Formats: sequence, structure tokens, C-alpha cells
Amino acid sequence: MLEPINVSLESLNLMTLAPMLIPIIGALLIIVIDVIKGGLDKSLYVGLSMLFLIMDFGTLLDAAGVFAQTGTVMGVFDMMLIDGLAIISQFIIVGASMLFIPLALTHKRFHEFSYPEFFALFLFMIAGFQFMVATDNLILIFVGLETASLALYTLIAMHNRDKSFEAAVKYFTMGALAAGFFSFGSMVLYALTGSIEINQIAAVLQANNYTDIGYVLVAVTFLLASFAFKLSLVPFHTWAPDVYEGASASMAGYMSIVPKIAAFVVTMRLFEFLIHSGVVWLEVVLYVFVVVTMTAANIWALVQTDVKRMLAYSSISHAGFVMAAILIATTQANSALFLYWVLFSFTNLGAFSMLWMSRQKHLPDYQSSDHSFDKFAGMIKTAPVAALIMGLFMLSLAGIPPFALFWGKLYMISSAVTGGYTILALIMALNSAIAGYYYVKLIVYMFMKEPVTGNDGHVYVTNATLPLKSIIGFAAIGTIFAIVMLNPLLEFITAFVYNSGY
Amino acid sequence: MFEAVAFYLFSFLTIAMFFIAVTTSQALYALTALAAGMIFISAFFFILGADFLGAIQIVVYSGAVMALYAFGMMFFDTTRDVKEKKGNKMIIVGLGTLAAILVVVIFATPMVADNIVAFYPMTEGVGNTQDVGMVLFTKYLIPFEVAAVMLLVAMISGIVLAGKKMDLSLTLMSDAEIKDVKKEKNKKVLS
Amino acid sequence: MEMFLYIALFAPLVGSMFAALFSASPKTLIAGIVPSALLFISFLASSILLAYVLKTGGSIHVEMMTWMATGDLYIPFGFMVDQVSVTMMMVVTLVSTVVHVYAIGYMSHDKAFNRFFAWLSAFVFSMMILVMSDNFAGLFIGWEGVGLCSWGLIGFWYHKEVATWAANEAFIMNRIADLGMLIGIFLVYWNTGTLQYVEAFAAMPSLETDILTWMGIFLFIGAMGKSAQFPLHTWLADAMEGPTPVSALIHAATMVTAGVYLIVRANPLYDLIPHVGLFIASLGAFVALFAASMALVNRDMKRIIAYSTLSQLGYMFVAAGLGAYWVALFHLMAHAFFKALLFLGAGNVMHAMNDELDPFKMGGLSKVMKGTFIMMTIASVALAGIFPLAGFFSKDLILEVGFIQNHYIIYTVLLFTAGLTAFYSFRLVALIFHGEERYKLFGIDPHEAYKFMLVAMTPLLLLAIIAGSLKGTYFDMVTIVLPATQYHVHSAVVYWIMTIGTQLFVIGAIAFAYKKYALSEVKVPDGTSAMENSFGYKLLKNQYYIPQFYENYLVKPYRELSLAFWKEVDMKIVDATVDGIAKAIYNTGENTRDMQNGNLSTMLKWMVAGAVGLLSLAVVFGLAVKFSSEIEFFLSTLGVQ
Amino acid sequence: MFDYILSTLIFFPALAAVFGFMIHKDSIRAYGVTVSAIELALSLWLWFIFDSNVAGMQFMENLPLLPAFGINYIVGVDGISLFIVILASFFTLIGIASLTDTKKVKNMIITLLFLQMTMIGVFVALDAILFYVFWELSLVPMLYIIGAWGGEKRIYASVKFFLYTFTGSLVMLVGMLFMAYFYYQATIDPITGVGIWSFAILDWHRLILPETYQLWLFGAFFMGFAIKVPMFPFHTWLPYAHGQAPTIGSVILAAILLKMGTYAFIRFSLPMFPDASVYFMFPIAIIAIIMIIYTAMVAYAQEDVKQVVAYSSVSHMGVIILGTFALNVEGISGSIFLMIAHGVVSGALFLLVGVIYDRRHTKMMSEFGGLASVMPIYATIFGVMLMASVGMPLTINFVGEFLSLLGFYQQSHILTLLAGIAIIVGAIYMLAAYKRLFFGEVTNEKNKNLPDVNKRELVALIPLTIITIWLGIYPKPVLEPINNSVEYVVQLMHDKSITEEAKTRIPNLVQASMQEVN
Amino acid sequence: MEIGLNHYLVLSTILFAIGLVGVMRRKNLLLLFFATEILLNSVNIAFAAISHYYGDLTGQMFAFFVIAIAASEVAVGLGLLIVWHKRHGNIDLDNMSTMRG
Repeated sequence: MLEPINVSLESLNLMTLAPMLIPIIGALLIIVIDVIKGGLDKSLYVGLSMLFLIMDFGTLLDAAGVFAQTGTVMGVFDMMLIDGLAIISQFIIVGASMLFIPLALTHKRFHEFSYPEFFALFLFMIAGFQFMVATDNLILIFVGLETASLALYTLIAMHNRDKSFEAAVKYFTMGALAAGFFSFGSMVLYALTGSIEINQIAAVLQANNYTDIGYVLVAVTFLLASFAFKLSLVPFHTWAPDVYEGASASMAGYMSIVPKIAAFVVTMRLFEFLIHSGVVWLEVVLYVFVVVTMTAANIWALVQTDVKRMLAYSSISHAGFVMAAILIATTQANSALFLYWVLFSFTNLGAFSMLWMSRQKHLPDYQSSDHSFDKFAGMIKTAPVAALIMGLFMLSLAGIPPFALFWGKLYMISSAVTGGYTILALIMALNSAIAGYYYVKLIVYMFMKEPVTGNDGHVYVTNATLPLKSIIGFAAIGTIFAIVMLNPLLEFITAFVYNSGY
Repeated sequence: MFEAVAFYLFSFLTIAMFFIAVTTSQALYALTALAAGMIFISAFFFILGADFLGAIQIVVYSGAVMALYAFGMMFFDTTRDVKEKKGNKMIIVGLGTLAAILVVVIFATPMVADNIVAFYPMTEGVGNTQDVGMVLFTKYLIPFEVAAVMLLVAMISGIVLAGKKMDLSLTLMSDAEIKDVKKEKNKKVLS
Repeated sequence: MEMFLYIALFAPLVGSMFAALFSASPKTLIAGIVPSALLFISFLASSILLAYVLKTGGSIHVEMMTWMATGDLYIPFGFMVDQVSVTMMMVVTLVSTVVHVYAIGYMSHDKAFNRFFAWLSAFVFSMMILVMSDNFAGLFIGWEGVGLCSWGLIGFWYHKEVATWAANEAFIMNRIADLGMLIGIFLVYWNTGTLQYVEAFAAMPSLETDILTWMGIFLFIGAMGKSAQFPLHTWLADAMEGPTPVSALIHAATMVTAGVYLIVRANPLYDLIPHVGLFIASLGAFVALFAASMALVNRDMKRIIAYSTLSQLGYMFVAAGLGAYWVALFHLMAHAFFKALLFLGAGNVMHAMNDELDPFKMGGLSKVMKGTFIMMTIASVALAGIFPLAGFFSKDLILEVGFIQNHYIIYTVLLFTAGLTAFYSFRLVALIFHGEERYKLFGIDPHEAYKFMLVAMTPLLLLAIIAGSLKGTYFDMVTIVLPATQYHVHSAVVYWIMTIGTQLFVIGAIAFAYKKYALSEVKVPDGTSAMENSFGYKLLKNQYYIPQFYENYLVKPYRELSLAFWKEVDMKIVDATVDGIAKAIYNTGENTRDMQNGNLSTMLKWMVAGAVGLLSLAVVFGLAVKFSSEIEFFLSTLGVQ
Repeated sequence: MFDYILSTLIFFPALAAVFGFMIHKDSIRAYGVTVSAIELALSLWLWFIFDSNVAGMQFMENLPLLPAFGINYIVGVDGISLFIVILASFFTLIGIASLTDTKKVKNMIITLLFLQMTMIGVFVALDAILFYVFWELSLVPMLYIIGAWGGEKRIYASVKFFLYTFTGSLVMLVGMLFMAYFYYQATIDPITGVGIWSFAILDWHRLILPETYQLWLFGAFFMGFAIKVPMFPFHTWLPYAHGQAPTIGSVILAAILLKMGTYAFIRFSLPMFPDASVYFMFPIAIIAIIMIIYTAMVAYAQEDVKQVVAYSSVSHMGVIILGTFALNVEGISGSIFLMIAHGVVSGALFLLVGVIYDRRHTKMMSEFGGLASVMPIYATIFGVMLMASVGMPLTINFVGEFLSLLGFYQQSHILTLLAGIAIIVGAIYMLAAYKRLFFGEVTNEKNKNLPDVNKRELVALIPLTIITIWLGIYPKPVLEPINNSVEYVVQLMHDKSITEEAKTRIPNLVQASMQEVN
Repeated sequence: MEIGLNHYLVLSTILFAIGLVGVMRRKNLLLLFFATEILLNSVNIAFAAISHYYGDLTGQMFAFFVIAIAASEVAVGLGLLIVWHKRHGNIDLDNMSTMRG
């Protein structure tokens, strides 16, 4: 017979749920407000979302404090796992979201922001990602992932033009396939170990001494395939350029950061123990993934004619670069991953925001796409400040010191060096050099070419409003003065990662 | 013996149904075959003693999902023959069979699985549904709630995407056009 | 005394800078007079120093300031006036004062009058540094400085293509030799630890002969360039494109003798390595003959004199090489006087003949240019070595040196060359001053040069005549620092036979030249005569085809190789490789971007393909692990570890 | 103020550049001249308060940047860097003062001021990463200068310049990270098991590495430095960059930016990897000789006078490299001096080429001829610089060239003889170019009435001429501090070298002076 | 003949492969979505089987959530298809390649 369940409320550690609950409550509230009184301006919802995100951030600070004191906290039937990784990644998720949401306040009107549902879905998505990173249960990971993904597909489609639907459908379909891979991989792991909790899986495999290596590899294959899709590793990357192009620029920037950090955290949880257990295959495969993704994406980025697409490929390449951390799997590498991602989010969001600010509704004759390189020709003459800032982001992405991303690169390559991956370190360095070309290409267009006739520079600020400018300014300042905040950041990240056992 | 017969029978049926579902050029056949396949899968669930799952399978898939698809099919008018362009069949079949063979090769070998402990063992003498309920509302409470959120998201998404407001695209309209539309239409439509 | 040293050294520099101030403005007489006056002051100062040295027998040594000091290397601007350098100083200041004064007249119609004096005085300054320096580095400053000024002065008429070409040739050829010099200096430094003459020479006896040999060879290579020894001789003849005072000063009296000076200065070194000395002497003898032979047929007045200079330099090297340093220095001094005189005379003739240089087009000029005629004749007599003029004392001494040291081949060669010298010198004199007045055919109206130019030349004339009488004093003075070997043929009979024989031989050669060119009918050669078509004549006329050889086998290949390096290697290999890598990367992108063809079906196929690919790897690996023992066994049977 | 003079030197121009955005474009030139004049005054003051007798670093500043990873803001100056710093500020002033490009002059001046910050930063940085920061950052203003004001193929040239050097420096960065890692491992405390991360160059100098490590690291650093120098066969970006860059760009590129590479050899490669330096001495010397002869020949074949000067730079850099790898005091001091000398002379030559380019908008030598009679002053200054360039004694170049070759002679006689060909081939192309430009009759109508150098150009050229001759005659004030610091470096190298060969190749100064005492 | 876990796993794999073939071969989006349903369903069989053989409920839980996810996906997927169809009148994915390269 079943025993009645007696669970003390305290043992549930409900506080662990707080960071996820806040956006969910916020989303529901927004829907309720819309139901009660429709037709309210988007600025209200932006403000509300921002408020909830700030509250979320506050609870995260609290959680960070708790973690610093007591270490990893499990909660709600050990379903929630609040460790350093979860906290840092949630900081990045929420922080990046806070940078993203004011971008809705554009000068021109775009379709998605006319929906209160947009903001609700956005908050749900954040909650989904938060669940995904704050657990080691494959079911919750899966459900969180799907919640976030479904919301994301919709958010992309809500931009409401042909390209965005195309993007959403492509993303959705491939996402469904990836979901199939994920469930199949989980199934094999379950078959092997009888568990779907990562630490238990690890323990069981360890105890079995990886006897069923074939099974393990099948599981890893499918899980890797599904996360490679999320992380846009070649050849699972094919969605990324199209989706980035179809989505609004701000959304593209957001997509290049937040879903990926969530996926990275899960990947780290999943593969860390496998790598440490010396599964040579995985090491080889990840090595190949890292190198191919970095290199191929860079090479494709070289030939792009649209800035946004170029940035999409560059994001893929950066993902490959960061994937190296998973391969190297030392504390330094894992810290480098987060450090890199924090700095990357500043820079990349900034760059995409610049594109967003210059987004027109209708293409003039001289432009072949929304953000073709021609559009930026001679920008220094017509919009010098914007050109300088855009150039700054490009330099940072290229890894020119002392701008933000350089420090990430530095630390990442250093971790490769320390981890004994000499050749990898060199490949990473050389890839940065290849990448230099396409970033510089935009700089060349902006600073060294003459403007196209009919381009009076207004186009670069067509969407500019104070919030947009503030966000870009914030990103720019973060990019330039990254070095100032670097030391506390690195110490914080290292401590959290180390104390989480990674 | 019964189990073996049932397994092979339903295996054959599901494989056949799903095979039809992915190969037929008649959308209606595909839909029907898919629905049948889903039903046959629920049979496996019953065989394996997962009664709750079996029920859910029939309700959700054969009921809700199939209904949605049927609706969709009518909406999209795909009852006519679907032309599948001649692609490179070799790749598709090749990849498919290769995948199957590879995994089958591995799965054909029995697992060692020494240290498997049932973390949430089935309780003897308790109905499957009850059993499932116990676990679902303790350990899997959070995923369950998140799943609820997910369904909410799906619902909102469906409503938003299929809704009338998507017919006009503010993204593609200039400010002047938006103003005009605003005057004509109900304010609630466009906030 | 130090003050006089500085005056002697820097007066030319002040003069040069004074003239340089006016270099951009139109001709001012003062720009010529002031440097000349300053040079005269320098000459006076040098004379005082000479007197001092003569009187005390000591030397003056000053260190002005540090130039370079790093590590163990210490190079000061140090100057030394000893018996050798004061001799050179006297020669340099005297000849250059004369030439300066002469040039005021000679260049009076030139637009760039002021610039000329700037360069000329700068040259004198460099030469003074060269001779006065107390270390090799300072010597090198002067060495390069005279090269620079020579470049500027040869190419003085820069609008003339040949002049600039000759200037560059001179500079570059000198640079080739300078490299040898530089290496020699390095050798000295790294083996003796210093570049000061005194210390370096003091350290040399303790060094290995091999090292000393190399040192001697490399320093001599430096000397070969400046003194235009074979095979670096071609520039000297071409350098005659410069104004004639330049030829007189630089390419006869001073700069070209720097090489001899170097050998004399380095006498402690060359004393230690007599085999190198013998080589130097042999080369000198060869050059003496070689250059004289080219002078025989040449039809360019200045070039003939240049070849004679070359020939005389050969003599000097013979002396220096055989260890008779004081003899070499003496011939250097005597030669400077009469050769400068000869050149200046040639300058007068050129002026008179509107820059015509072909002596065949002159003739009979003795009537219009009496002064010049006398001077050039006396200079030629001195050059030929006729008693009692300067050349007799210095040149015949060299012959004796060769004879006494039993180098009979050298002696024979030099003797023969002495005959040739006499012949071509008087061939020139005869063609210019005697015979018919062929210049009239060319409508030229010659006139004598300014008086003051002739007056300016008289000191040289005087010295060309009496220099021989200074021999005794000179010997006493320089042998304080130079080996004081006396070269006397021990048997009086042999001595007299030799001396008189030589004189007769030389006079015979002169007579032959007069007979052929002054007394008989001389026509302007038109390339038809049998002699002109003979092989020997052509060989000599074309300077043994050496310039052509250089042009065809060094200059042209260098130019072509340079072009090939640029167009083929640099652009097509080195740069193309770099660009090729970049292009290859870019093209890879261009060719593979179709992977992203925008079709969802393809994307899905890529995904599945990726997964299946991973799976295959997994199976391969899984099987490998599973059957690892079998695989190992299999491999071991194959002999693979 | 004394304590922070280096930071002031670095950041004053940057700050001024930021303020420059607010200045009206008509007044920007005056602003630029003022700022760079102040900067020059500051750097001269630095020289004034610099203690020549001290061999080590002076005016050190240390500020934590990323202490968790051992990255600090450490700056300091010694005899090796002092004069390059002064040269950098000097040339910025000269550059701005002589600026004739009126197009977008404000952007140009602001860019130049930023560039100045990076240049000075490179030479005073004593932290590898700080060094790297300035090193890379210097590419950006240069990219802009070439790309925005350059000639026809400016974009190709600028991007090539950027990517080529960027690639090399990234390899160097990997090397730096390795070096830091080795330092970390060497300092691991046996009890705690934790080492010290440090990128401080002075810390690295103390680290003694096994020879194999040294060889690899030397290679990695070499990539970065060699491309920057540029050494054969990595030199092909240079002709393009020079050929396309505006005058000011070429001047600064040749005078300062190229020196970063050779400076870095002395600052990093030699003291950090003495054994590897000895090991690679001959290969590098051979490369240097190829640079000297080969590029001189290529220079001879050029038709564009600016390319002649550009290739001549490569040739001269070969001599600098040779002097550096002489590994003795004479050679290294000479190479440092030659860096300054080449900076002055090639900078001046580029300025001179700019003069005729401004007048005729062509640099092809075939377009000119006989300029000596049209522009006598110009021809004279050009002649002085030409003679300096071919290494005439009593000009600044000779001192450096002489010492460099002298130094290397101790290591190899034959190679020095080959390298010495520099003085021949150098004369060949330079004189040929001079002849084509200045000698002969004026054949081109357009050249008949070219104005001679004007006052503004003279303001730039006269000081350079004076320096060229002054330091040629009296190099002591510069050579002495250099010598002291170099002696320190050489002794350090000797002390920390481990192989037998290195011990013999690198002189032991202490022993030498001991012998003298005895 | 005893039916073991491996049988179910093999069946699941075969079905999964069929699903993959469908995903790759279908050009009609609606039918393509069918194939993704097959993928998820095939996994469900395996989960249930493992759950059965191990006597552990977790597998059933996973299958349960997979069903939920599948259902949600259908909703969103159909929503997207509807919008697309409204605009273009077809749901053929070959018409869906405006973005490429």
C-alpha cells in the first residue's frame, strides 16, 4: 500500500524556486492585465517586465549569497539544483534579458511589441531557461528547454514578416528533431543506468566502469547532437544564420546569448564527468566539433554580404570557441566559459542593438538586405558616433585588446594552454585571425568607403530612442571598460564554478 | 508466449503504420496510418503495464493531436496528393538505415547494467495510475508544473499565431499606415 | 700646438660651411675666396705643426671628445700629428689651397660656383680627418667622407648623365672596398680590443699570423678601392667627368693616395705579414703596367692623366708592399705635386679648348698657352722621372727597392712601365702643344687661362722641381715612425748602370713619343688606320674590355636579378603565397556556402547526417574498445607495436 | 608627478584625443600640435630626470588590473625604451605639424593622438598583456590611417597590414600564455600546490626555462615579432602599407611601428630565452642577411620612390635584427641605436617623398628627373638623408650600423661579411633612386616650376636633419643609457643561460671586468 | 521465446529510424510534423519498456512528459503553419528558402 506522504515544507527549500517563479508570476500578471484592460501601451509591459527581471536578479543575488555561505542547495524533492553554475548562468540569462527588453521601445513600430503576449512569452521563456540550468534532472531540463524553445519560436514568428515565419518554421522543425534526439539519448542513458539524474548517471556509470561503452556512446551521440543543435555547432548549425536573419536584430542578438548559455550549462553538466572519466571518443569528437565549428563558421562568415548574417556566423564561431571549454574541462576552462559569455553578451548584444537601431521597414534600392554591408558604407561621415560604437563592437568581437572580448579570449586560450591543448590553443588563435577579416570588413565599409548616394545617415538611427541609446551606451561602456570589472568578475566566477565542483 | 505474440504483432503493425505514414503520398492515408500507429503504441504500454501512459497516449495522441492534425489538414487543403519532389533518395534511405543498423547493432547486445537501482520503484499491488500519481506529485511536481506552463505557452502561441492580428503586419507598415489602420479598427486590436 | 691642430683640421670645415650657406644663391666670389683663405690658414697651421714635429721629433696627440662608447668599445674623436700624418697634411693643404685658388678662376663661369667650394672644402676636411685620426674608426670617417665628397664632385654637373653615372660608380665601387675595410676594422677590434692605432699595433705582434694576414688583406681591400687598384680601378677613369680641379685634387693628389697612406700607417701590421706585402707589391706592379698600357692609346686627355695616376699608385703600392714605407710616402708626396700640376694644366687646356678633351684635336697650343705649356712639360718630365726633378728621386727609388729586395720581375715590370710612362706623357704633351694647330679645324679659339690661376700653380711647379732635394730632411723626419731602411745598391757600378740606364731608357721613350706625335704629320684618327683596327689597340682602347665585362656580367645581371626578385620572387612567390592562403580560405567559404542552401530539408539532412556520423564513430570506437585485445593481437601479428 | 610620468605620457594623448572631438575642425591642427608638443616636452623631461647610470627600470608604476590572473598595469622605462618613447612623441609632433592632408583632418589628428598612446604604451609596458594590449591596439589607428587616407589600393593594403600582423601577434599571445603557465608551474608552492600567475616581464626575465621550452616559445614570439619587423619572408605587407599609406602614415609606420618588433626581440626574446636565442642565432642571421641583400635588390628594381624607401626599411631592419642577435653589448646597443637612427632617417625620407607627392600626386620616379635644379634645398635635405640612409659616418645611421655589424662579427665572420654587403647594395639603390629623381635635365614640363620646400615642411625636416647629424657626431647622450641597460640585459642572459654554447656565445661582463681589475 | 528489453529497444530504434527517414524525406510541413511525432513516440515505447523491466517509474514519467511536449509542439507548429499558409497558400518547404548562403 502507499504510505501517506509527509514532507516538511522546510526540506523542500522552496526558496530555490523563487528566481523562476518571479518571471512566471510576471507573465501571468501581464496576461491578466491585458485581459482586464486591453490596448495598453507597450512601454507599460516593458516596464513591468523590467521590474520583474530586476526582482529576479535580486533573488539571484540572494541565492548567490546563500551559495557562497552554504554551497550547493538542492530543493523540492532534489529536483532543483542551485549550484554555482546555475547561479552564474541565471545571472547571465536575466542580465542579458534586462539588456534586451528595453530594445522593444523602438521609434518605429514593430509587430511583436504590440502584443502583451510577447512580454508574457518572453518571461515564460526566461523561466524555462532558468529551470533548464537549475537542475540535473533530464526531464526538467527537457521540459524547461521546450518551454523556452516554444516561446522563442513564437517570439521569432511574431515579428510578422515572411522571413520571420520562415525562420520560425525552420527553427521549430529542427528543434523538434533535436527534441527527438534528446529524448532518445536520455532513453539510452536511462536504459543504462536506470536514472535520469545526471549525478546518479555519473555515479552508476562510474560504478560499472563504463562497461557498456557502446551504449554510452550512443547516448552521448544523441545528446550531443541535440545540444549541438542548440549551440549551433557545425553541422547542426544550419538553422542559425537563417533564424538570425529572419528574427528581428534584437532578438537575434538575444538568441546568440541566452539559449546558448543555458545549453552550455547543461552540456557542461552532462559531459564534464564523461570527459574526466577518460572517454577518448568524446574528447576526439568534441575536439573535432570545436575546430570545425570555429573554422567553418569563420570561413562562411567571410563570404557574407549581410552584416546580420555575418554576425550570425560569427556567433556560431564564438560558440565553437567557447565549446573548447567543455572539451578542456578544467576549472579554469569552465570559468573562462562564463567569463567569455558575460563579455560576449555585452558586445554581441551591443552589436545587434546597433543593427536594430538602424532597422528600416522598407529597403531602399541600394540595399539587397536589411543590413547589407553597403548600408554601412561611409558611416563615419554621416553618423560618426554610431560608426565609432559599431567599430568598437567589431573590434571587441575580433578580440582586439583592451576591449571586452579580448579578455575572454585570453582566458580561454590560457585555459587551453594550461589544459595541455597546445594545438587547440593555436587553432583558436589563428581562427581569431581569420575572424579578424570579416569584422574589419565592416570597419572598412564604415570608415573607409564613401557613402552610397541617398544615404544621409538618418538610416542608422531610424529606430533610436533614449532606451535604445542607453542600452547601446551601456554595452559600449561595458565593452571598453571591461578590464575594470574583470577582476571581481573572474574571482566571483572562479569561486562559484570551483565550489560547484566543476 | 502471449507477450511474444503480442509484441511481434504490434511491432509489425506499428512499423507498418509508421512506414506508411512517412512514405505514402496521400496525406489522408498518412494521417490515418499515424493515428493507427499511435493506438498500437498504446498497446505496448498496456502490455508493459503502464496503463496510465496507455490511456494518456490514446487520449492525447489519438484524440487531441490527431484532431488538431485533421483540422490542420482540412485547413491547408492537403487532402489532395502531396507531391514529394524527387530528391536524392539515396541519402535519405542511406542515412536512415545506417542509423537503424548502427543502433540495432549496439542494442542487440545485452546490457550489463549491474548497478541499476530503481529510484522510484513500482509499488506492488498498487494500480499504475495511483503509483504514477504518487511520483508525479512529489518528485516530479516541478516538471509537472513547468509542463503546465509549457502548455500555457503553447496555447498562447497558438492563439497569437493563428489570431487575426497577425494578418496585418505592423512590421511592414509605415507609421502613417498604422495610424490609418488604428482609426478604422477597434483600438483593442492594435495597442 | 693643439690649437694649430684644430685650426688645421677645422678651417676647411668652416670654409665649406661658409660656402654652403651660399649654395642656394647665385654665384658670389666670396664663397670662393673665403674657403681658399681658410685653407691657406690650414696650410699655415699645418706648416707650423710640421715645424714643430721637425724640431721636436715628437708628435701631438689630442682627444677631442668621445664618439662611440659601448661595451668594451671606445672610440674617441682623437687626432694625432706625427711625422707621417704631418707629411700628408702638408700635401693635402698645399695642393688643395692651390686647387682652390685655381678653381676660383676655373669655375668662375659656373652657376653652381658656391656649391663647388662647399663640396671642395668639405673634401679637404674629410681628407684631414682621414690623415689626422688616431684610430681606425676616425680613419673610416674620413675614408667615407672623401668618398661622399668625391661623389658630389664627380657628379657636380648633375645634369650630365655620364657625370652622375660616374659619380655613382665611384661611390659604389668604393663602397665595395669599404666593406673590406670595415671587416678589417672589425678584425682589429675583436682581436686587439681597441681601434686606437698605437694600442692596436702594440697588441698585434702577439697575435696569430693567420689573423694578421686576414687583417692585412681586408684593410688592403679597403685601400684598393680608394686607390683604384685592379680590379676596382674603372671608376677612376670615369671620375674624370668631374670638374678638372676636382680631378687634380681628389683623383690625383689626395684621395686616391689614401690607400697608400693606410698601408703606410699600418706598417707595423704589414711588417708582420711580408707575404701579404709581396702580394700588394705584385698587384701594384701589375697595376702600374696595366694602367700605363691603357694610357698609351687613350684619346682623352684627362683619362690619360688618370691612368698615369693609377700607374703611379701602383708604384707606391710596390714600395709600400715591399716594406719601403717611407719611399712610398715620398713618391706619394712628389707625385701629388706634379700630378696636380699636370691636371691643372690640363684644365687650362680644356678651358682654352672649350672643354674639348681629345688631344688629337689640339696641337700647337704652345704658342697660345706658353705658361701652361711650360708647366705641363715640367710636370711630365717629373712624372717621367728625369733627373733632377721630383719623379727621379721618388720613382727610381722604388725601382731600386724592388731590385735590392731581389724581386726582379717587379723591377723589370716597373722599369718597362717607366718607359711607357715617359712615352704616353710626352705623347700627350706633343699632341697638345706641338705640331699643327688642328684645333682650327674645329673652329676653336684657344686662350691662356687667368694669370692668377697660373700664379696659383707655381707652388706646385716649384715643388715638382725641387721636391727631390727635400728627400734627406724628409727621410730623417719620417723614419722616426717608419722603418728606416736605406735602399742603396751596394755596388756602385750596378747603381750607376741602373740609374743611367733607366734615364736613357726613359729619354728614349720621350724621344720616340716626340718623333711620332710632334714632328710627323698627325691626323685626327677616324678609326680606319691599321693600327686602330689591330687587336692590341682595341684591347687597350676598350680598357681590356673590363668596363664592358662589368656592365654585362655584373651590372646588368644585378639589375635583371633585382627585377626578377621583385616581380617573380617577391610578388609571385612570397606575396602570392600569403595572398594565396587568404584566397584559399575565402574560396573555401565561397564554395561551401551552398551547404546552407536555405532548404529546410537539406538542413534536416545535415542534422541527421551529423548524428549518424557521430554514431558511426561511436560504433567504430565501441567495437574497437570491445575487441581491443583482439585488435592488439592482430596488430602484433602484423608486427605493429 | 615624477612617479606617474609614464602614465601621463601614455594617457595624456588619449585624453587629448577624446577632447579633440569637441574642437572645431578649423582649429584642430593647432590643438594637435599643442598636444603633441606638450607630449614631446614631457618625454624630453623624462629624459632629463632619467638617471643614465641606472641600468634597470625607472619610474615604475604598478597597478593591479586582473591580479587573479597575474595581469597588472606595470610600466617602466630603461635605456632601451627611453629613446624610442621620445622618438614616438617626436614623430607625432613632426607628423601633425607637417600634415598637409586637409581631408577629414580632425579624424586624422584624433587618430594620430590615439596612435601615440599605443606607441608609447608598447614601449613602456612591463607586463606582457599590457604590452600586447598596446601592441594590438596600435593596429587599429594605423588601419584607419592607411585605409581612409591612402592611395588606390588602400583598403587592400590596410586590411593586409592588419590581418598579417594580427595573425602573427595571436601566435605570440599563445606564446605569452604558455610563458605565464610555465611561470605558474615554476612557482608552485609545494605545500599549497598553488602557483603564481604573472605576466610581468621582469618576473619572466628571472625564470629559467629548459631549452626545448625556450625553443618553442621563442618560435611563438618570433611569429609575432617577425611579422611586425617585418622579417623575410613575412615582409610583403610592408610595401603595400607604405605604398598606399598617406605620408604621415608611412612616417609613423616606418619610424615607430616597425621598431616594436625589434624592440620586443630585445625586451622579450633575448632575456627570456637566451639559449634559444643562441640556438636560433644563425638561422635568424641568415634571414637577416636575406632581408638585407634581397630586399635591397628588390628596392633597386622599384619604380615608385616610396617603395624604394619602404624596401630599404626592410633592408635596414635586417641590420637591426643582426645586431640584436649579436648577443653582445656592442651589437645590441648598436641595434637599439640603429632603431632610433632608422626611425629618424626613414621617417625623414618618407616625409621627403611626401613633399613631392603633395606637389605632383605621383611617386613614380620616371615622372621626375632633374629636380636638383628646381628644388635645391629639397635636394640637399634629401641628399643628407640619403647619405644617412646608406650609413655615411657622422650621420646617425652609421653609429648603429657600425656597432651592429661590429657586434655580430664576434659571432660569425662570414655572415658579417655577407651582411656588410648592406653598405654596398644600400648605396646602389639609394643612389640610383637619387639619380633618377634629382639628376639629369628636367624633362617633364610639370616639374619645371615646382616650388621648393615650404616653411611647414622645413619645420619638420630641419629638426630631423639636425638630429641626424648631431647624433651621428655625438651619440653619447643616447648611447650611454642604452649601453648601461644593455649590459644589464647581456649579463642577465649570460647568467641564466644553461647550455654550454650559450655560456660561451654570450659574453660574461662581470668576468671581463674582473679580469681587467686583475 | 522471452521478450527482453533489447527487443523493445530495437523496435524503438527501428521506429526512430523510420521517423528520421520521414523527417528527411517529407517536403510537406504537415507531414513532416507527423514524422517528428513518430520520433517521440518511438522513444516512449522504449521508456515504458525500460520502466517495466527495471520496475522503476521514472521511465513512465519521462514518457508522460514527452507526450506533453509533443502535444505542445503540435499546437505551436500548427500555429506557425497556419500563419505561413495564410500568407503563401502552401506549406511546401521547398518554397521556403528566401534566406540562404
